[in-house]
Amino acid sequence: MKNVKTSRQEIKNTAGNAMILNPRNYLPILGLALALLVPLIVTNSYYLGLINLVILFGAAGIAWNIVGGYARQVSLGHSIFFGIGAYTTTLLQIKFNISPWIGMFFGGVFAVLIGILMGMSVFRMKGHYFAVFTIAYSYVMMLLFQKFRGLTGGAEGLSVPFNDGSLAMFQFSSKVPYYYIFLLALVLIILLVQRLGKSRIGYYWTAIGQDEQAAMAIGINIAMAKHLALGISAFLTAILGSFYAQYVYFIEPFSMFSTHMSVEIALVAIVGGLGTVMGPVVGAIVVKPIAELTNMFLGNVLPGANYALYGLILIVAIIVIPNGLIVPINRLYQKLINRLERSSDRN
Amino acid sequence: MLLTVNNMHVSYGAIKALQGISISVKGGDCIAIVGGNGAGKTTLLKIISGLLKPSEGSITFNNKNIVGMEPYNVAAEGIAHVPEGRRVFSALSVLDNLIMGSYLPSAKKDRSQSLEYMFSLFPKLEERQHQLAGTLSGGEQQMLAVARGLMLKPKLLMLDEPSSGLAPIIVEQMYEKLAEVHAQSSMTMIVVEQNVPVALSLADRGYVLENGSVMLSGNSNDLLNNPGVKEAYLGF
Amino acid sequence: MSTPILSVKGLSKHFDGLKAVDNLSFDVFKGEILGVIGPNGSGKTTTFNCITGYYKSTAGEVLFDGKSITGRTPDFVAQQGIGRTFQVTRPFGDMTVWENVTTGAFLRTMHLMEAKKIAEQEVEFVGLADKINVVARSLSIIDQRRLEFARALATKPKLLLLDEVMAGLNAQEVDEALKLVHRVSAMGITLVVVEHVMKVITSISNRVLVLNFGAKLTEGKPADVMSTPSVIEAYLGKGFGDYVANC
Amino acid sequence: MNKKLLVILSLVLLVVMLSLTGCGSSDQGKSEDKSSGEKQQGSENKVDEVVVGVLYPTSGNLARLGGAAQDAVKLAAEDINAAGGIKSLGGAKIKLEITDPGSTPESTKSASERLIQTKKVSALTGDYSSSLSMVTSEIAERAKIPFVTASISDKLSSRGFKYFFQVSPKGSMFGETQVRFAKESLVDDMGVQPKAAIIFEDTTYGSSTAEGLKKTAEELGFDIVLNEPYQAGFTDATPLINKIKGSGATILFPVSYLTDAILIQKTTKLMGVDIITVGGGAGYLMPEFRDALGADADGVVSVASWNKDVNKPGIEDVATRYKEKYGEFLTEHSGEAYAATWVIAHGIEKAASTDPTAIRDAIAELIVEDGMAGGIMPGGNIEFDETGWNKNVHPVIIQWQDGEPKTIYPAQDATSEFRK
Amino acid sequence: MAEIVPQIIVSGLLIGGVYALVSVGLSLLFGVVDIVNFAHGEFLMLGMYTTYWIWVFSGVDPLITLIISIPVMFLTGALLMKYLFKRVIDASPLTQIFLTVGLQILLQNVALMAFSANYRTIQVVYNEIVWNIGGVTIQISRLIAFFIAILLSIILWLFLTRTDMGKAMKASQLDRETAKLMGINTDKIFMIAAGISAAITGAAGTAISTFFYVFPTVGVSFGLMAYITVILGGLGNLKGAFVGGLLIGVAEAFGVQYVGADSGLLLAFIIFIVLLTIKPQGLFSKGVA
Repeated sequence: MKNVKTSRQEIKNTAGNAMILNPRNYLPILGLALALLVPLIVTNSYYLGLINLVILFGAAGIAWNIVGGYARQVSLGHSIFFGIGAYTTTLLQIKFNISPWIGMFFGGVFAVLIGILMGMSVFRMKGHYFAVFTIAYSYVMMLLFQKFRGLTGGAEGLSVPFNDGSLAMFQFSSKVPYYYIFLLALVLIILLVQRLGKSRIGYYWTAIGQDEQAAMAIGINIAMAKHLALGISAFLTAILGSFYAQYVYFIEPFSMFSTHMSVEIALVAIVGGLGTVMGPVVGAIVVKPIAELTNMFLGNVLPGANYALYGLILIVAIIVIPNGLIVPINRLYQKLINRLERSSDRN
Repeated sequence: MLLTVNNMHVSYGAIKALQGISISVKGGDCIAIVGGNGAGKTTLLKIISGLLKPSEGSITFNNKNIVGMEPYNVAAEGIAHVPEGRRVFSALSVLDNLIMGSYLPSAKKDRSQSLEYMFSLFPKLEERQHQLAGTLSGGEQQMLAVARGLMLKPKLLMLDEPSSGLAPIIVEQMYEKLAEVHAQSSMTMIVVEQNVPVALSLADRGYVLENGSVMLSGNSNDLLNNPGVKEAYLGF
Repeated sequence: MSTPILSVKGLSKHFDGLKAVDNLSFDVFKGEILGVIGPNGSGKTTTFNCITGYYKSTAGEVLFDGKSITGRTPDFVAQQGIGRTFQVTRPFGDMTVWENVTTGAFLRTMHLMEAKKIAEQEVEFVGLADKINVVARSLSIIDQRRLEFARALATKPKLLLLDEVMAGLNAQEVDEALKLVHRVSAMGITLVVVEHVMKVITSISNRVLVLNFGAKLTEGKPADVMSTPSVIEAYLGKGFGDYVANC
Repeated sequence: MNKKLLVILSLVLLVVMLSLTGCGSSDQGKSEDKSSGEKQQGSENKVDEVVVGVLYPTSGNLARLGGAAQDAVKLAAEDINAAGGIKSLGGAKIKLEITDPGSTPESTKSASERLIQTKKVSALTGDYSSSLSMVTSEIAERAKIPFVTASISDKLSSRGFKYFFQVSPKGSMFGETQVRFAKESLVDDMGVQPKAAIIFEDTTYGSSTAEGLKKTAEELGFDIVLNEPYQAGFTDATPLINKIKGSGATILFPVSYLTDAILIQKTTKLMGVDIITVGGGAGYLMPEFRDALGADADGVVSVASWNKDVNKPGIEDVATRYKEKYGEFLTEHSGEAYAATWVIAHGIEKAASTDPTAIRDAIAELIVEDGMAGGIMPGGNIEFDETGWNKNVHPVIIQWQDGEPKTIYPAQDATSEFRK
Repeated sequence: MAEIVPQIIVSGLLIGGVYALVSVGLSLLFGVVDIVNFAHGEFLMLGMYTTYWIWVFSGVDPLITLIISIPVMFLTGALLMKYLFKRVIDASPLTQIFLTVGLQILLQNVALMAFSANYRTIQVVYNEIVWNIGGVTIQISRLIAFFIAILLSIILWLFLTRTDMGKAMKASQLDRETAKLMGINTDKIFMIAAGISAAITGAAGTAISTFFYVFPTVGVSFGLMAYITVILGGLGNLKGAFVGGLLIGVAEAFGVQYVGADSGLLLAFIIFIVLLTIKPQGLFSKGVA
């Protein structure tokens, strides 16, 4: 889908049509402008909080997508990177009073190191093997973080020090600053992934995801490309993990390194659309609120009804839209662009 | 007619694999279907046996329309399809492979007789009946695949490239056996081959496929002497 | 035709006791077109896979441009300048023709625009220009072959291994394909062509290598090879030999 | 997409963001003031109902006790309303807004915020799991909503929060009580220095209890031969019991949830390990513990934060009605949940307002004396120190006697004798 | 400390037997149908509830409830195959994983809705009996569970190797298309395979119900063990799954004793990672392509 679009777009661009008047250019900017206004419209901080999580998981989904969507390595262990980011940042903050803004880069680097370690063993596996192996890794991580309580705080978890309204320490009592920070992160990640997608490595990832044998034949170093994918994905996921810790205030190994967390990250990418830049965003917009809505309306009816419905929706979604929501949305978007283009051509 | 395929069309996505093929096979006939790679030979067999669904066309077998039937139901109707590349169940023993050939109730009741016949036809298989099929040589595997197909006691036996990957001497043996089966039981057969001369030497009639259509058809000798066939497939 | 660009020395590949390639040695000379024929299962594709690093050979050595590439990974081999196509086409299905070939072109350039330009030329060269933005999955088999050809050419190989690229083409298409092969050869790329169709081999090869049971049966000029009795026997079968004799 | 343009735009975004964050907190402060001002105006000493948010997990791993605690809160609300509601607000009724916080910090955060932001709650109670309470308390503190919990972790009250109240004993006290009881009632009779084994589940509850255990045991001269966390929810206790057996311990302090508690108890017996066990709460006093062990449950001793027969007026009435209504006896977490709900009710009564801050101030000053409804926590009156902890509370020791958990220690709370 | 080694091995083997049976069930479904069912642990849970409720209402020995629970679970598995798994047979692993994760969430919470979160136990006399052989204590109920696991595994093995249908299952696993050409109704075979997978896993649940508890999320830890085990043994390799199950049980017991009480699983998992890093296709995979 994406690919057809880009090449067609390229043709247009070479034809000297890269103007702000081109709907391809002004529509995303319009969207971004609208996004900037969201906190003015959504004043209830619960709903804004929900939107913040949507953005955060949308971004995490994009990061996951580098490995899972482009290179097609089904990782169910991304909670490892998320957790490493969250823990590194929080521990640096608690023990050395290092600002999360700095700490998160340490988290990113640790995550990359863990990713390289994992990559050494997992990249020889495919499909189910790879998935289960990453699950095993996340359990090992969870158990290690529980075991070495002196360092990690163990199962009791860590509380992010409460620091009212400090930009330097990444703490705000309002949801609005979080919103803009998360949105900025999302935009930067979108730009990065889009750029990667149009670079050599992006082409290589997609190629590997399609056919490794053929990819090797044109000189692609599979292991290197996959490591790079996992490394970048791990780094970004860890950064988002440290945001997550700052945002949720409290982290503990059981939920941070859980398969549930990995599944949630991967799920937004799958529901949205694999190997697409905007798919995970669409996925997060759908998945996160569904979990909230089922809880809101059924959480008090009968214990379990909320999650049962959630599971059911998941099953139906996977069967009905196996290629992700982005496909029909993209189609509509294309239609919109074509219509706008036609009207501007007439002028 | 035992089998009539009429105006068969099939596409994989945008690719048209078959474009209006019609063939007919009388009971007791042996016909050869020849042509290059991608001509549509294998597709045709797969359509007959139900592995593929055609976009258009009809197949009548034994006065019954079998288009759209599941392959296992087509097998129960009496069509055995020995697929390309042997496809023996590698991790099952030779004997179990043959037993799988007689899985259907109609074949199961005569299983011991059929087994006896197979072992007399292919003594090698009896010797190796407890060996895993995957450990057989290519030729033996092909024998097993044919024997397994015969275990179904079919009315129609379809063989897809039985000579593929085999040394000439083995191909010859294989075709001798096929000729023997054909002569003894006057079993109806369709042989798909790239090895044109061998196939036509066995068959009474032949069809030459190209790009999903029948280019030529006629009795085997006429085809062998056809200059077009000679040039395209025999290398002269 | 002086220096060998590729030397295969004593190459063997065994699968669970089956000798798919057995002590095979041959040279490919710079600029030539070497045809490789042999019955199904005679080890043609296995040889390809050993040279290009897809299989680890059991024994033997492969020299490319005087440098050993024995046991190296496929991507390394490709980087050295050996391109290949597959017997069963392997396009990157969800990518367009242009993107497929661009991916190949990235082996020689880092820049997207440059890679795209190279790709565009190669796509045009193989005659797929009108389908440049079509998703590879929906191409016909023949166009997928063209695509693979273009993708391999985009890596700027010195040596190109073509595995049955003519299979399934009709007479007219074969002619077109042959022209294409000649044009590639004229560009100075050395070619090894595995084919089933005898006519193709005889009409394009400078030399022919005949394999049987994983070993070299004979090699030489096409006409000489074609008249060797052992070749007729092995490749065409005795039955066919008889048939020819009877004619 | 035009890359350059987007880069420029995101830079603009960055500037906008920074300027907004600069004044973000003050903005927020203003809106907070406004909303609470409105609320106060609206209250005017006469309202129909006061909304209390209830967060007990009813799904996932914590569902069992969460559900039971939620029932107790419902019962408390009924009792409060039946007794005339909040009299200082003209008989306003307590309205519960119940939601399931799930079992992760994230879902708890969402649920807490949902209650605060969309239901306009005046106070919050719930969670029972300390991990989840860590989250809710953070949210409540930021939103300035009083949160009354029965979670036990020491960490909870150590953060200097203003809106946090903990009615239950602290985790570290459990271990202390376990060891003291063992010393006074068991060890002194043995005549030898006991070798103690401490095993605890690797959770917040387990490790905070174990800390107290270790400290007190060392103080009282126990020889600690084994002190290890174990993975909660095991399928087989044999390896663990093997280890205990190998350590040569004569007294065992296990801190375990239900399934592990049962397996430890059963396996110890089956393997014929001769060891005195003083259980560490939670799992040891659930109805299922008795159901699973049958007659073997009798005589088992455990620490508890609360028990249904603690020597407090009115406790029997509550316990009886709970059992009638929900079919099982009132367990420790549920009893505390009941008490916590009443603390909120008394706080609202005292504040005579639905304003969260006013209620918070009232609860901070509150004393729930014996005899007042809901004053059923062991120890003296319910009153909170400056950290928000109920300073008079302490754990008790229970023993299963004839299929019922009976309080046997300390003497002031006990209603039954320890059977050796 | 060496004198407790036999005890560790025996304890590990006994629980490992149950892991093995659960793993064999998972492996069967994967082997024949090529689906990794992340809701596999929930089969165990459903089997346990079936046994529990029959026991509550009839009072018969839990082992007798197998007569009912096996067919019930078989039907459950077969219907899931027909209406759910079949839709994703040819889909990517990703789709399969998320479908079955959805199923897992659904089943757990339906159980929660239907049966509440209470922990349920079954009382049987033999749960109280232990044997002490040379210092090694063996709990009879665990021994029985172990033997049920062995027995069912043997029956399954006999079924797969000695009956036409069992061989047809193997044939469908090896080559679905060719199996169809032999007249084998692979759709039916797949339903039966899913049925057996659910039934033996449910039976594992019954076997442990005499000494374990039923609650809605009981299947999670067993399910996790099964995925690890099955990968360890080589996906779809029943023998590997069985031996892998025993191995994980023993590794866990050793981990608790010698690494730390919280490190049984840790050791098992680390062993798993190390072994698979060395041999990515699983311990018992053959080199057959």
